[in-house]
Amino acid sequence: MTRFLLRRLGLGVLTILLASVLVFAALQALPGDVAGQILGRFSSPEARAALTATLNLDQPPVQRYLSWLGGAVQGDFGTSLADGRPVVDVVWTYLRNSLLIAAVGAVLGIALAFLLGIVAGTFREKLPDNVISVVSLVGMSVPEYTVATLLVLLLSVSIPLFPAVVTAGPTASLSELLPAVWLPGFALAVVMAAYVVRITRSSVIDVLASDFAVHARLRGLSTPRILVHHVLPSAILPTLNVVAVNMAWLFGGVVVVEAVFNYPGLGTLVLQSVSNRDLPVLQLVAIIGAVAYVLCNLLADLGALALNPRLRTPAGGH
Amino acid sequence: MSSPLDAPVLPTAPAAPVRSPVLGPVVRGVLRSPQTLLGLTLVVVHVVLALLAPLVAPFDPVTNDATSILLGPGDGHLLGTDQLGRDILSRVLYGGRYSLPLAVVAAVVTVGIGTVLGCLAACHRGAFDEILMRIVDAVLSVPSILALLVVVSMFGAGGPVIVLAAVVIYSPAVVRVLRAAALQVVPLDYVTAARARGEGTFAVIRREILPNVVDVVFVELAMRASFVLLLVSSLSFLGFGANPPTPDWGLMVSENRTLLAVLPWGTVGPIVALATLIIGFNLTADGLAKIRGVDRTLVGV
Amino acid sequence: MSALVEVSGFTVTHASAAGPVPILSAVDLTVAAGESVAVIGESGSGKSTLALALAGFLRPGLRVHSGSVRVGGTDVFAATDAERRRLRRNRISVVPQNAGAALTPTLRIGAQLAEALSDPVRPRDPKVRSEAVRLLGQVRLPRPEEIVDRYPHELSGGQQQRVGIALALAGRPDLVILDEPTTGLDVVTQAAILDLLAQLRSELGFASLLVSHDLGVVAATTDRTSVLHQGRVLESGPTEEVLRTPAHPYTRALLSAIPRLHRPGLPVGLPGAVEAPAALAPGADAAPAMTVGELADYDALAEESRAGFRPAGTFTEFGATVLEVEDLEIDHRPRTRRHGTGPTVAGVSFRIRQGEIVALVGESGSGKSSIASAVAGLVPPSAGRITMHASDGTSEDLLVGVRRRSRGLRRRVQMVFQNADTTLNPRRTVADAVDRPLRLFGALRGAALRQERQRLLTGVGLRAGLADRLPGQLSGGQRQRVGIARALAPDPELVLADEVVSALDVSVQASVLRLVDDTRRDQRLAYLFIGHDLAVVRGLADRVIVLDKGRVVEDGPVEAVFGGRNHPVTAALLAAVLEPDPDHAGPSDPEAVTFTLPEGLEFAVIGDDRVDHGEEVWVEPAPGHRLRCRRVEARRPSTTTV
Amino acid sequence: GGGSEGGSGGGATGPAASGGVLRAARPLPSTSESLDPASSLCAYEYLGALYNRLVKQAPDGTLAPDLATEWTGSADAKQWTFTLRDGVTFHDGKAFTSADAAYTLNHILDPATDSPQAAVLSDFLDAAGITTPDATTLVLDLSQPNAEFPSLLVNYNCYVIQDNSAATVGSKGVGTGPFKLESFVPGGKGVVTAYADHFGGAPKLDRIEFSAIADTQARVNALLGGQVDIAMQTNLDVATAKTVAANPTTTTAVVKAATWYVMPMLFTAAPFQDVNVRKAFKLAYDPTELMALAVGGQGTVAHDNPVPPTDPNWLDYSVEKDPEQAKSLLAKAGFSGPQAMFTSTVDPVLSPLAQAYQGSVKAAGLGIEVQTAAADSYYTDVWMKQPFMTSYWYTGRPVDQLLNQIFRSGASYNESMWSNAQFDGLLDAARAEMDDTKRRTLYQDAQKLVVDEGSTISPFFADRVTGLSRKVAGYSEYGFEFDYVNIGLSA
Ligand SMILES: Nc1ncnc2c1ncn2[C@@H]1O[C@H](COP(=O)(O)OP(=O)(O)OP(=O)(O)O)[C@@H](O)[C@H]1O
Ligand SMILES: Nc1ncnc2c1ncn2[C@@H]1O[C@H](COP(=O)(O)OP(=O)(O)OP(=O)(O)O)[C@@H](O)[C@H]1O
Ligand SMILES: [Mg+2]
Ligand SMILES: [Mg+2]
Repeated sequence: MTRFLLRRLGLGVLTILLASVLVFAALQALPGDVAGQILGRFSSPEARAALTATLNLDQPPVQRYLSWLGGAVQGDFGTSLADGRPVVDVVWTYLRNSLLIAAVGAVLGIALAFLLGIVAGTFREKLPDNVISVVSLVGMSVPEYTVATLLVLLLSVSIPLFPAVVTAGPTASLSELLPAVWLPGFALAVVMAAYVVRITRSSVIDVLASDFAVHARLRGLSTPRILVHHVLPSAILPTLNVVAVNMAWLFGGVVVVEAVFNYPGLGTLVLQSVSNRDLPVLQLVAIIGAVAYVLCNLLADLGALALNPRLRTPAGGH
Repeated sequence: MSSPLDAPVLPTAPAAPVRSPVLGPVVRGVLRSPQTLLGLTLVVVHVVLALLAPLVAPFDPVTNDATSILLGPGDGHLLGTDQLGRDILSRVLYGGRYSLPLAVVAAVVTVGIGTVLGCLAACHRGAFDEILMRIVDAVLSVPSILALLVVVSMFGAGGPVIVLAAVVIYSPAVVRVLRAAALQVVPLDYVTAARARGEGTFAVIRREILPNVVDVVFVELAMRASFVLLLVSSLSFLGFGANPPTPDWGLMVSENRTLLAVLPWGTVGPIVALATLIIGFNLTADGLAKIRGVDRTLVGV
Repeated sequence: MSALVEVSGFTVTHASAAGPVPILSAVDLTVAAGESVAVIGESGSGKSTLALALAGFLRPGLRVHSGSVRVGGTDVFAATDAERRRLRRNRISVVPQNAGAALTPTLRIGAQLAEALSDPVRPRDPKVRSEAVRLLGQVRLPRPEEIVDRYPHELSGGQQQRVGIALALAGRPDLVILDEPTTGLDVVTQAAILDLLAQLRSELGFASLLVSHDLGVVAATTDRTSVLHQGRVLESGPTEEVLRTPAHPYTRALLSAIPRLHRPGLPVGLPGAVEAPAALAPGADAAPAMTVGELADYDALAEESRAGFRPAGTFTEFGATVLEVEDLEIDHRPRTRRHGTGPTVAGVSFRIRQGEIVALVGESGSGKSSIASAVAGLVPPSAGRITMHASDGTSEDLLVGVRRRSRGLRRRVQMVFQNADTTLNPRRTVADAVDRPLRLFGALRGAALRQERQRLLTGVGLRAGLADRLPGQLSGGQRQRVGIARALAPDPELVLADEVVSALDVSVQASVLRLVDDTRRDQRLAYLFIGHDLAVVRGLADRVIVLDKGRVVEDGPVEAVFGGRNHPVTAALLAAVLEPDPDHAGPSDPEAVTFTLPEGLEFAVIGDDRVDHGEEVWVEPAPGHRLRCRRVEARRPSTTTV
Repeated sequence: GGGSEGGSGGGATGPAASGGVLRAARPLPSTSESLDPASSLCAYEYLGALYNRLVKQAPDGTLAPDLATEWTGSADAKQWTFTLRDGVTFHDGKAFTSADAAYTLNHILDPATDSPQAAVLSDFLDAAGITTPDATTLVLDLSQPNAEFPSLLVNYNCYVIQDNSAATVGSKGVGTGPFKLESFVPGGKGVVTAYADHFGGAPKLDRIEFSAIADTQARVNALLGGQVDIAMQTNLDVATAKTVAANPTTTTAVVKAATWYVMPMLFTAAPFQDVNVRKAFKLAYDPTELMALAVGGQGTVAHDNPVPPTDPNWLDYSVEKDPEQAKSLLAKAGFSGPQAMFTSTVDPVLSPLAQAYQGSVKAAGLGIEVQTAAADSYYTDVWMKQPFMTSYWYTGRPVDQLLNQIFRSGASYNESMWSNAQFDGLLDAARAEMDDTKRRTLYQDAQKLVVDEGSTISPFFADRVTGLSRKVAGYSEYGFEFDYVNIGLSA
């Protein structure tokens, strides 16, 4: 088991390293002039040239990658090209914000998805299943900003329960942010749950049809007992990986939802930094995304270990 | 009854003539499952509308009309008009002409690449598999919005770029899914038999593995096509989508989203079109996959 | 006293486009308290459906059409959910066919027992736990205190089955339903489980309903037997009577299709079900009984079975050696991690002549398939030689992988696989499966191809009309025959047949075996035949090689190996065979032809560590019959149990 | 001077009660923004609250005193003398003197500042030309005559900062304006509070809280949701304006001709080197239709003249649109199209504008292919590189700066790269001319040249529809002027 975890960690590090190379190479290929982006439309060509030189952007890419990597392993990710602050500080601000809505989205989304998926799977092809299936199908068929915009119109303009947007900016204090994390969180939860519901549902159906579920019933156990103790652990297993991928997505892919709510999360930072060609920031965001991906998958593996005793001890008789 | 060996068991129903062993069950299965039928109908309606748009649309979708700006539904404009005085219904009807082929092409290319690589990895465990999976993992671990923005910033907007973006973002996941599905098939005896005959890898993939993972391929095609449709609309939202005045649904939604409170049809129309097409894709694929024997909605990664 | 179980006029159907299709048809069945009743029949005859119905359970899609099932006076299908639950907890229990799949993998054994022992469930109650330990002890599990804390996958198949039995006994049931409780197990474990069940029944006095298609098991353990065919009970009566003097022609045909150890040879098979049964006529309560014509057909079948029996040993015209295997060694472990246990297979040598069938037998995991795979070029051997001899005297090396073999060589060696379900690609028609090798090796196209395909399919006894079917539309026996046709298509010289009939119903396996026999007679094909059913091997093969943990422990002509004193490994395999014939309950007498082991030798047993003690020698009691022995150094008593 | 007329609507213009907090949403230009007025990334909405200029623009487009009470030019238009207001104090209590004014100009001219306005001023002024005879007098000696020189100081880069404050002004924002800075986070929230000692009287409001919201729709949602009271620098499109006006808590106000929309044709690139093609592109479209489609008719038709009609120097001249003539001109030039036209989401009107143009010129047989370019590289990769595109400017530039900066040969923002010696000569002559009437004639001749031969299509000036809460009173905005003193909340 430790061997397994160590192997997974090793592969994770490899993945992150590879991802950093990929991202670095891709960012090199971006057109446009970093200095021009930073200094804006009304800057002079001389100022742009000077900035290019100060930023060491005239060195060959391999050398720049290596020096970046050298710094990165020591925790130094450079300074933001756009505002000159250490990249770590810049990214941390946005990461903190992202973590807030990701947490809300993940907790709500997963809870919702599992609950609905189990209900749908248990009442297969009955009314609750049909309703849930239709809703989840619609949920995954409408663009995410539609969901977000509807939430704003409903819960903030029509019934002013939540603030429509974040007015406080990236460095807002926690107390300023907290009222604003709910709507984006709901939107993410809805988008994420739509997929996971479907997978949970078919997994529950599979497990319910398995020999052991049938035999649990034949032993005269009560339905709640069968669902909770016999079916649930096995039914959740195959959904873990999907949940992991979705959680990783919450860390970087939510730019549209963030835009609707003016939420200063990593997606917004990515959008800004791509437009600023702020490569050190993007590089760190990519690393964070990769780490999140690796961690979420590791977490899913750990979840699988916890749920599935077969993974904990190698199979075999005695 | 000639020999007891091949005598049909008694009593027996008159053997139905088996014409096409593949199409027969599919058609029958579709007719029997209301969901699949609904899904297929949705897709067919969309395809037909896209083909016949010039005939059924009441107005030209790209002609501006300064005299009928932002009309509500009625007066010949069933769903009203947009800011440039164009008929929203006509634009919705034409919308499939842009999105549908794009989604299909992007999905086919993405799933095609993913399928070939996934099957290859399943057949050649070892170094090839390891390296491929590491690359796949690495690409998957890059936040997709970053990958997307890089592709779009590099190549601009438009159809081919969307296909490229879809390939970059989605094919690694498809590789994983197909590899997992193919791994279920590879150890089976008929694959061993083919290998024992000395068949080449591609022949084995094409003849033995592919037919048994088509359900997965269907589901993936539908899912990736849906993703592409949503991607196009998200891209339009971010300003990287179709070029105006193309009557693209995503573009329409983003053009008209400020209208949502006053003239909802400008946004609701294309969203309904988009959603019904996606629902159609998914129901059809789920249904076909089920008819092909396995209910593997499970294989989404 | 009224019967414990009363099934009367019980019809179960599933819906189809044509109307309800009967799965069970007007079944009548009684089980008295303490009685042991068997339900036998071919696969798909409705045995499991009937058995589970006694516990008030129908698989999804099935419904009760008419009739009733009463257990202790309660109509199980009219009962409320709560009543049914109570019934299942206290009166009826089911021992699953495959306990490995029927135990919840995520719960410890103790927790699953606690659920059956306490209501509400108190898994941590020491009283419940000690009761669980007692139950596990009762089913003869060693160290039950440890086993309660294990997960199902941490037990062997036999142990899992015992846990399944313990779970079934927890509620002190009046009736235990045993749905093929031993089918998934190897012969030796199977015998042990059956023994245990018999003992428990005499200890606890519960009634049992045993579902099985293995007539040997039925003969050994039950009082009364009902024969099920297409959901109908054809006859019921005391087991001995039914098996000895079957009244119904179908039962007669079924019984004569089973190969027996004491009467070596190949019986004629039954056709096996393919077509879906017809829907019920409107208003009918059950499918119509067999017509006189149908009865006559089965009569003819039973008659043919008796007349068509093909005794073993009637073919002896073997040709030149085709395959020669010398000192074969196969190691599945990665090259870098080859310490500890030895290779999977080592020191295996044998040869096969034209027209000869050489059988490989041995416990599961003894390396039988590995050897076949090495010959086929799918697994690289780590040492030894495999040579293919041609009739013109030339020979070719088979050590290289299949990709590097010449097309001609690939043509000459063909494989047939164990599992009828996976042997054919479910998405390709029968014609596709047979055409592929014809195109590849015979370069046939168009009409010539169709003609050759036709010839092959008829050759293996398949109607022409089947060519366009998908494997799913064929019965298991038909699929296996397509598999054989595919192997025969390139006109091979050697066929590797790995457990080709193990997954088939006894009734259809006979016809597949005859097909194998036909081809070696007519085409002089050489077979490497892997099997674990010794009755089959005895009836079909010419020579037998007994493997233990990858080493040959005995080999020789069938009569010699089955007829004389054996190596203990062979003896254990033989001892586990149950005969359906009440007159020949045990294996053939081991002392019939005796020979004495020379002084200073004992049978060599391959230790678990696979390290051999003492010098090994082969003892040859008769020409061509070898037994693995070793010199006794110290005064070690010779081992006779495994 | 130049500028545009103030205008407003709704109930936002009544007198405000004193006190209260105004919550203002503003667009997010960049997270690297700064409070240094001279910077190219200055946080525009703060400037008018924190600082004053020497001169500002009156609603009629003429110059009005701000920190300078009077200004006079020499007869050769080469020396300008400014008399400064006495008794003005900065937020930190220091008195405002001519040294601060001189420092401000030097700071702008300093290449290290990289101020966009440096390019404009440095043609006339260098450090040596800036002298301060006494604490209330600033004398500027120009290197070449410019009769309109004071109007160049109206620009928002020219807000006056404290002597020697270049290093700190970006974050501290110390000025003489009606509000002083309490906090400021680039790209985030900022707060200014009333400065009671403001020379023009204390503002009505106690404080203004600024928040930066990048997405236009999000800004509007914040307004509709009651999170902010005004969406600054946000032009509501027709639909949104309707939504905002219909909401019981919000209303709209109009700033006339706030934005000049323009389609530059690259003078140096095919096919626009040919004057016939340029003329044809201008003759082919219907400006009224474009205005109706792109901004719902909310604006003023421009007839290809970049100077707004509200400017005192405006020339009332237009060429009748004629698609037929356009067609024959195109045929004469051998142009068959189609022509790619770039647009982007940097401004919501650009794309409708391009589509409206595309639709309008179909009648002249002119084919246009609209292409959307990424917003983030629009002004680096497309602007002044692609032959045909859409662009926009805020109005409020004095006519001299407008024509010199955007139309003079080789000028840095000459986005069409148009080059015309006669035009340049007219501008030079105007600058040397101290007689207002004659000077106006010269500027008007220059405008006529732009209309006839220029390389830009200017269909209309769009009004800015601003969304605000019904609570807001005393709102007034025009050109680059925003009245921070009188804006407040209604009683
Ligand atoms: N849910 C169902 N829907 C339709 N048909 C079913 C269903 N379950 C079982 N059957 C059919 O009912 C018949 C009897 O099945 P059953 O499992 O009782 O047979 P069996 O005698 O136990 O066979 P085996 O020996 O293979 O276990 C088979 O033909 C099977 O295909
Ligand atoms: N490809 C492989 N890699 C690693 N180990 C293998 C491989 N194939 C077989 N083995 C191991 O080698 C041993 C022999 O397997 P093999 O399949 O040859 O046995 P068998 O006699 O055919 O058993 P069965 O009767 O169950 O089919 C087993 O322990 C098996 O786990
Ligand atoms: Mg069964
Ligand atoms: Mg095997």
